[in-house]
Amino acid sequence: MQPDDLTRVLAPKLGENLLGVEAFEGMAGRVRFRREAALDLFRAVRDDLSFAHLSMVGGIDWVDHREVFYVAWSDSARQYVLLSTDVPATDAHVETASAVWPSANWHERETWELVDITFDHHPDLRHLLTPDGYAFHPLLRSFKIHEPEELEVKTRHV
Amino acid sequence: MSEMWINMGPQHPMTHGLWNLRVRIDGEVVLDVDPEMGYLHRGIEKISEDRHYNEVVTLMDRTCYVAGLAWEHLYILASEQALHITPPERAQYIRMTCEEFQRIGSHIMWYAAFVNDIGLMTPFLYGMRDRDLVLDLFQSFTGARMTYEYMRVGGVRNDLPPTFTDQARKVLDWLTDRFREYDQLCLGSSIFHKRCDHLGVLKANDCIAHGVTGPMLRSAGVKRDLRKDRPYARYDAVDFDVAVADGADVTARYLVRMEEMRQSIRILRQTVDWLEHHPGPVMAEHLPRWLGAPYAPVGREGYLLKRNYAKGVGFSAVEEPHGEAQAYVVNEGTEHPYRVKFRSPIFANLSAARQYLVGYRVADIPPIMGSVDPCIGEVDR
Amino acid sequence: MSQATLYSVSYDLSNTIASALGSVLPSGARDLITSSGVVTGFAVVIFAVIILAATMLNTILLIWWERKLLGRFMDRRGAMHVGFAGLLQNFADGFKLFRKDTVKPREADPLGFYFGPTAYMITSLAIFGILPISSGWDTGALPLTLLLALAIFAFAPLFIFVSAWSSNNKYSLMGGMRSAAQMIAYEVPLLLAVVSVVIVAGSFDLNTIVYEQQNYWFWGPLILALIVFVAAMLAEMERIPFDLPEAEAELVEGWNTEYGGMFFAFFMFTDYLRALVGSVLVVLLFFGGWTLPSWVPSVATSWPLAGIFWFMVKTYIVFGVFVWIRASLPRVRTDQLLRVGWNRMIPLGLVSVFVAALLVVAKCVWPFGCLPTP
Amino acid sequence: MATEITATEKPNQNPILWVARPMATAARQFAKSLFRPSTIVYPYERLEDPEFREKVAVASGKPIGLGQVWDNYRGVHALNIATCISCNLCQFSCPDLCIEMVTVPGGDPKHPKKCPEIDYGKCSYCGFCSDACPEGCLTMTTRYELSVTKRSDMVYSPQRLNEVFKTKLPMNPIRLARPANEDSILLDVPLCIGCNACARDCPTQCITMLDIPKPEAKAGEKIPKRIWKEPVVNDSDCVRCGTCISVCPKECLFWGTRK
Repeated sequence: MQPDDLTRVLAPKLGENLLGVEAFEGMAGRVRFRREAALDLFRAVRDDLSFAHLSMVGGIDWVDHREVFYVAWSDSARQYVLLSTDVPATDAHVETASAVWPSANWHERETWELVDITFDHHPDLRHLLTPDGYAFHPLLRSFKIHEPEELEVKTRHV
Repeated sequence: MSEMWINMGPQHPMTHGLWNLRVRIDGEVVLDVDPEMGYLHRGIEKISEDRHYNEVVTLMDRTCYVAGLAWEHLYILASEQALHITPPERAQYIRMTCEEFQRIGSHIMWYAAFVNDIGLMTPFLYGMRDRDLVLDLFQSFTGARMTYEYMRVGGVRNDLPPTFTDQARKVLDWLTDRFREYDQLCLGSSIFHKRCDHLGVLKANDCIAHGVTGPMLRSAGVKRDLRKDRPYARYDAVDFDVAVADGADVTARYLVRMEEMRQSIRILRQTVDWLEHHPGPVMAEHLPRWLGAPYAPVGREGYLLKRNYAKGVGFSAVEEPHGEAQAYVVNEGTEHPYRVKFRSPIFANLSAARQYLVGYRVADIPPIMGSVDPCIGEVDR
Repeated sequence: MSQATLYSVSYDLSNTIASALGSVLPSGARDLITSSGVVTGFAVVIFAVIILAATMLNTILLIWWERKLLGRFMDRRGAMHVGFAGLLQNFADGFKLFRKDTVKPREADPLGFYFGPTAYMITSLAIFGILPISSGWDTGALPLTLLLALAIFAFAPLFIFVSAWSSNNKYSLMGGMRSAAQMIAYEVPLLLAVVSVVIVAGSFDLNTIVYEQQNYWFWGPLILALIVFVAAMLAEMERIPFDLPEAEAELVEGWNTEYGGMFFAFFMFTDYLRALVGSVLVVLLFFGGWTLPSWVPSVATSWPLAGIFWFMVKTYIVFGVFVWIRASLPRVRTDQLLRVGWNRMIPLGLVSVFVAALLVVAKCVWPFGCLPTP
Repeated sequence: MATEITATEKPNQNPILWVARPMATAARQFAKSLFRPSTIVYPYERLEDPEFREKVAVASGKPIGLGQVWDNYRGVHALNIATCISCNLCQFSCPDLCIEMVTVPGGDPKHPKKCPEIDYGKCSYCGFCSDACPEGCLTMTTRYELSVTKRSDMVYSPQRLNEVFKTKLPMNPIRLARPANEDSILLDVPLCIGCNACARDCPTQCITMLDIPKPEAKAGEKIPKRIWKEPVVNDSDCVRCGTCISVCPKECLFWGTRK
């Protein structure tokens, strides 16, 4: 399956919410979409493109915005596809995929607590890896494990 | 007895690690389960952001401590894609050899722990005895028994010692005999069948819906193996079969794992032959300078002039002993990865716990969870 | 007195001590000490102490034997550092447990928590006052020794349940329930197997049962009863494959989860004590007790205490088979265990009773021979 | 759709043989291990002892210990203080920050000699430090017994590491080749003031200060006030430790490709 095939199926369903399909080495392609169309895209990808198996949901903190990416696998095409959407850092939320793929449940819980991206209508958005009530989101770039001066090697021969 | 919640874990013989399975029971029947994770969360993804590309390898051994080399392979494949590096062919074969031996080691470890869960202590020690041989092999070329730190971006740290091929063949012969013994102890015993047949059934549709992969998925009759479907390294050049069973129960998972070990031996005989006859470099020639082969000139910020190397995103998926592991590495042109995200197969397999535990008995939980082969290090990362 | 018995030895010892003491004491006290009542009472105490010491030593030796055997079954060595071949390892372990504190959970019921393990051990120890280990080495000819031994043996679930209930732990509670269910379920087949032996031997007295085996041991014709008895004994002893009450994989440690220190040692010790009782009963009921087949040259049996020696050898071999079973079989599940107990073992036990009745009627069975004529 | 799995053992449905096969297997193993169990009586028998390895391998029939299992084991480090050049590369390459450079006697009073002190409480035995050591003076040995009663004993001073070196334990023989395309130290000429700091602190003495001609003052142009010397790095001797870069007061040295 090539990026063109993805575009052909997804473009009519999503319209302008599909921001583009790029080639990605080792995958069917990388689909960029607007978060408003998340559920439509998930359904289209699962039902029309037969990517029945959601493998991974993750988030990246790009400081000015955040990115949510999904990796899904199709048994018939024997390929992965990467779906990604950008959400603003101030209002980081996206529709949950767990209604479409139940496997998204824990991945989204993890993404929520580590990268601070809220998944709307998630059935069970609780802390998974960090303790309940943990106030930080460790995978944000603003969360430092070392202070920079600790990280630097001590100066020698002063 | 009325309904009650009991905590199986975080310190419980069944857990094989640190996690808590909260179980609601009525008498001995399981009504509901709620896995609680996070007791072993070490923030490996976060620490990786502060480390040099090669230094992340030391963390990979600690994600899954029984399948360290498979995780190193996973991370290295993603990093190489993100950094646009191609390793030499010999390095790829060495990595395959590592991964398959690691699969055998991990499955033996699983066998040992799983059979111990159903009350049979003997195979535990047989398994440990035989896994030691695999560890001896690893020690002979990586220098460590569990935390190998062997693979590097662009290849592997050092070449195999000259005696490796002979010794590997001896180990493979020994293991082939031992696997027969394992089967006699388990499949030959009707108590084993009484304990494991029709237990923890998770059908193919549920597996796919809940993201379950690996031996659990293959035991449900789905013939999916990334080594066949999406060959990485040089898995396209070796000949093997995918082990599939149709029971979808604990016995089927046992059968799949045992067969996988036999297939691993088949692969290993081919790769060992190849390695014997094809000497060559084990590191890529043209690496970004700061990766500087295993020898890293300067690893810390402050001494490295910021330079813009080609950015890239790497994604790799590896058929780890427990299932499909995936890594997503974002390279922003610095010496540290910008973001590393791992997908642990057991993470997904455990998230479906409710599907395969509810309705069975308390005494069935250890064999079922044992057949999932939880390795909490990689779930919590 | 032609043959030394345990009581005669105790009495002689008591008499010697009393006269030795009396020789240095003033006459009033001498009369008191050498009076027959005191000497007899003292003899009983010595008798009990000897039995207790022998039982404890044997149990500890039995643990050692299991550790070594299990080690070899598992391709390892077992205990080997403390003492010769690790013989003193269990003493070291016992000493360690003795020094450790027993932590009582705050909500636990102290009475049951401490009373349970203690009573469990004491009742099990009491069985050894009854079991004969060689001709003359017993408490004397009680007519119903076997029945009494089994009755005391059947006490255990009560105390297990008491300790499980009072430790206020869910796992303990489940272990206690399982233990009670399992022991009650296997009490019936156990007794059926015993009944078939009793039918053939015609007596509840263990001495008589052994005497009745002089022509052939009962395990041959009563193989069904032996199988039922061994299986039921495994369940009663809570050993793998029937160690569900302890099932460390799911119930942590079952009914002794909350115990530590000496009370845990009581439990562990008593488990092996019961294993010893089981092995001894198997030997007494099915393997001719302290006797050897008549074709064995008399050299093997003529020396003093040969009966005890052969009895112990048999006991340890029988226990070795239990260890062998433990080394090769996984644990079954509760419902399966109970199903096997009620659905398989009880019918088998009934069949074996029938077989025993036939045996009594037939008197002589090829190739075993005839029952001794009274 | 499924590949047939060839189960070597068919489920045993005969109730009489319920337990026979596993018991037979266990008995076979019992008979085997009566002569030579697979365990090793550790403090007395050691796998790193090659004679013992062969004895076990022959006695138990197991293919253990044959070949060079222990040759490149990564255990406690051995440090040869005499050849250490205080380049700090081990410290840089340590992912766990467990190496600290401490002063050892024997250096020049102005520039004390610094050798690694390793905190084994943090060390992960990854071997990056011994890989990075350009002189081969920090290696890893087969020693793996580290139990101590005090946490401070986990810290091995250079002298203590030197003691390990003197025991002549087998040491990791693997020397990694230096990459062909390493970076070099380059000089940003206009910034240099010729202060000699880099040449003074260079652990390998591969920097020489060469005289450069003092330019003639032109009209209206001020000659910068500096020493008229310039560092020249000998790339073949350079170990790429970056000491010169860190001590340069004007930040005029940097990594780069020499044209």
